[in-house]
Amino acid sequence: MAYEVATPVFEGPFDLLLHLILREQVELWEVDLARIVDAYLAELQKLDTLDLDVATEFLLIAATLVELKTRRLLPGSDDIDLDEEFGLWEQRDLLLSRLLECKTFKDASAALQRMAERAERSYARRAGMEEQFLGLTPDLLDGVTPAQLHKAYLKAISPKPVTKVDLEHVAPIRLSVWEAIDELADELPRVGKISFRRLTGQLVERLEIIVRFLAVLELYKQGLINLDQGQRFGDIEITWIGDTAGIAAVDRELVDSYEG
Amino acid sequence: MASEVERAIEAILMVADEPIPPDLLAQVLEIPTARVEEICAELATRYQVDDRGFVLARVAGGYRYQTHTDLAPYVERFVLEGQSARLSAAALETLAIVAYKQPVSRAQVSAIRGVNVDGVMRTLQLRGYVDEVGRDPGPGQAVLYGTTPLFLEKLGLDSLRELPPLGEFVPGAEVVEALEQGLSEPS
Amino acid sequence: MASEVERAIEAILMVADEPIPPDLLAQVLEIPTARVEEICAELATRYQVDDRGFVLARVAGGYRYQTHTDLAPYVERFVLEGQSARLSAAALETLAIVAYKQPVSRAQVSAIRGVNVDGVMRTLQLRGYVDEVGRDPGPGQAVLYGTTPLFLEKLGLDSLRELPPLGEFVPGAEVVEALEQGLSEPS
Repeated sequence: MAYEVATPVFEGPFDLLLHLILREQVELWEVDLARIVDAYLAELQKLDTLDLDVATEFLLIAATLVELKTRRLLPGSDDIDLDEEFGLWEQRDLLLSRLLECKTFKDASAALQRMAERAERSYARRAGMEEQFLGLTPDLLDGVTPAQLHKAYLKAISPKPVTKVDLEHVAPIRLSVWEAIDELADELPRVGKISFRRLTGQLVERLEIIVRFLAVLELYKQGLINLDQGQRFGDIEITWIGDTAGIAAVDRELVDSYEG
Repeated sequence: MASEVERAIEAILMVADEPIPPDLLAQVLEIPTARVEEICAELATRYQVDDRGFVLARVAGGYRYQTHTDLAPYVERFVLEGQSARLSAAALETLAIVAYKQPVSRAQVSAIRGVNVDGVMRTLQLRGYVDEVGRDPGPGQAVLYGTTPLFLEKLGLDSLRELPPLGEFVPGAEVVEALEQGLSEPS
Repeated sequence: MASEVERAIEAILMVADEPIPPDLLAQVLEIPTARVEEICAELATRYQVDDRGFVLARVAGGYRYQTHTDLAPYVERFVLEGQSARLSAAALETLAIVAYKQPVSRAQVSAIRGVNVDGVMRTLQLRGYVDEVGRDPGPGQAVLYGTTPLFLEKLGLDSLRELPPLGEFVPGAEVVEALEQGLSEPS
């Protein structure tokens, strides 16, 4: 049973993960992973300067989450190669240290908030100079020319820069995991059986494939499809075993709980 | 031990930037005006006895803190040495907006600059470069500001018509208005 | 009997509209900076002992008069527009990262928060709490950000050294354990 995320707005995946694990005290296994990965994808799309380090790390963490969850869901996942195991530990440690760092600053910000609240209760005197001394103050307009004033006006009324970066070339991935589920639940009952490779053959972006893969895992978890992998790293055979109503068969409650 | 109202009066007068009439203090503190005057007189005496560098003066129908006249030489030196002698970029932009758009309210200037301009406007007014010139006839009756003769004199201008004209590259009134609208909405 | 310099400091701070650094007071009064700091500390204590409604605070590297926090309810009734808008949780978290890790680039802040912070950083810069302080010498020359004196004023701090050490906020063992648990495989 997937953990239902019925929570308000989260600021990105770290926020969501911290909330789920620390507040709701659920384990990742119970978490509706699709939502978290979607949160990652959404953030990735929003990065307006394409910072490779940040983007790579986001992807790595999203991939770690997917892998952690896959291990739980895929059949025959108990025989695992040790190197892979170590790699996964490493990635999990990275995710853990990221979450700890994020939490540290969250708590620090709460302290800053308390300081600001206290400071706000004390109002500063800003009365400024008494009239009798004003005559002494150096003339502030000394050396200012009408041309400078004109320039300052043009600067003041010019629209404030609003950074908007064209992201078209980054091929934004618009599909969310739940949209992919809907799509598959519509398509699979009609084809009955298909390999994962064929299912994703048209897709170019790795992220899109990951999204499809997560959708397949959700359907598997809900008992709507069967997965069969002839050999490790081999293609995965997907067989629809739900009723033919297709999309209606998907747990609507889960879908409804998702508002990414 | 000072009383709560006495301390409240000190606090309010400390943040006020003009003389505060006793009625207003009485109203805020919910005590009779006569009591306010009594307390202010006591405070004034107290500062004098304690030999403070400031006094509580009754000026223009209200109370305010002022420097003690004895200390004028120090304050003068502070004014001469301490004040930065040039208008900040923020102040110059604010002044420019008032000059070109007068009569204009503080809220309108704020909207154009995208920041609160109360402090800057007060400085400009204290310096005598801008002044209140009327009130917006619309709801709210906002105070409208314009530039002063001193401003013209300092810039070496005879009249506002001598300000450099705004060229055609300046956004039209409707663009500026749309911009103001957009910026004035809380984000 | 208060000393002349003590009274002069009171008078100067009364006409100041921003925190006045001790160096400037020392220069105007022709006394050592250390003496200014001594006198200001004495004055602050004196106001406290006398139970005044105002305090002499040290904020953002200077001295200024402020109201006593106790009296906020009265002052609020009087100050109509003073309150600056509250910062959102997102803005505060971003501000905390800039405060502790400055100089820091937007990408670095993004990586820590796990979200894009471009919009929030722009807001913080517009409100004057952070500003560009330089550029990363490495490839890409990312703009680096730091906090401003206004940030210190907002928090009522004299300097960044007064921020509580970040170590105080590192999650305790139970949180680390809960997170490890949350991320671990079921056995």
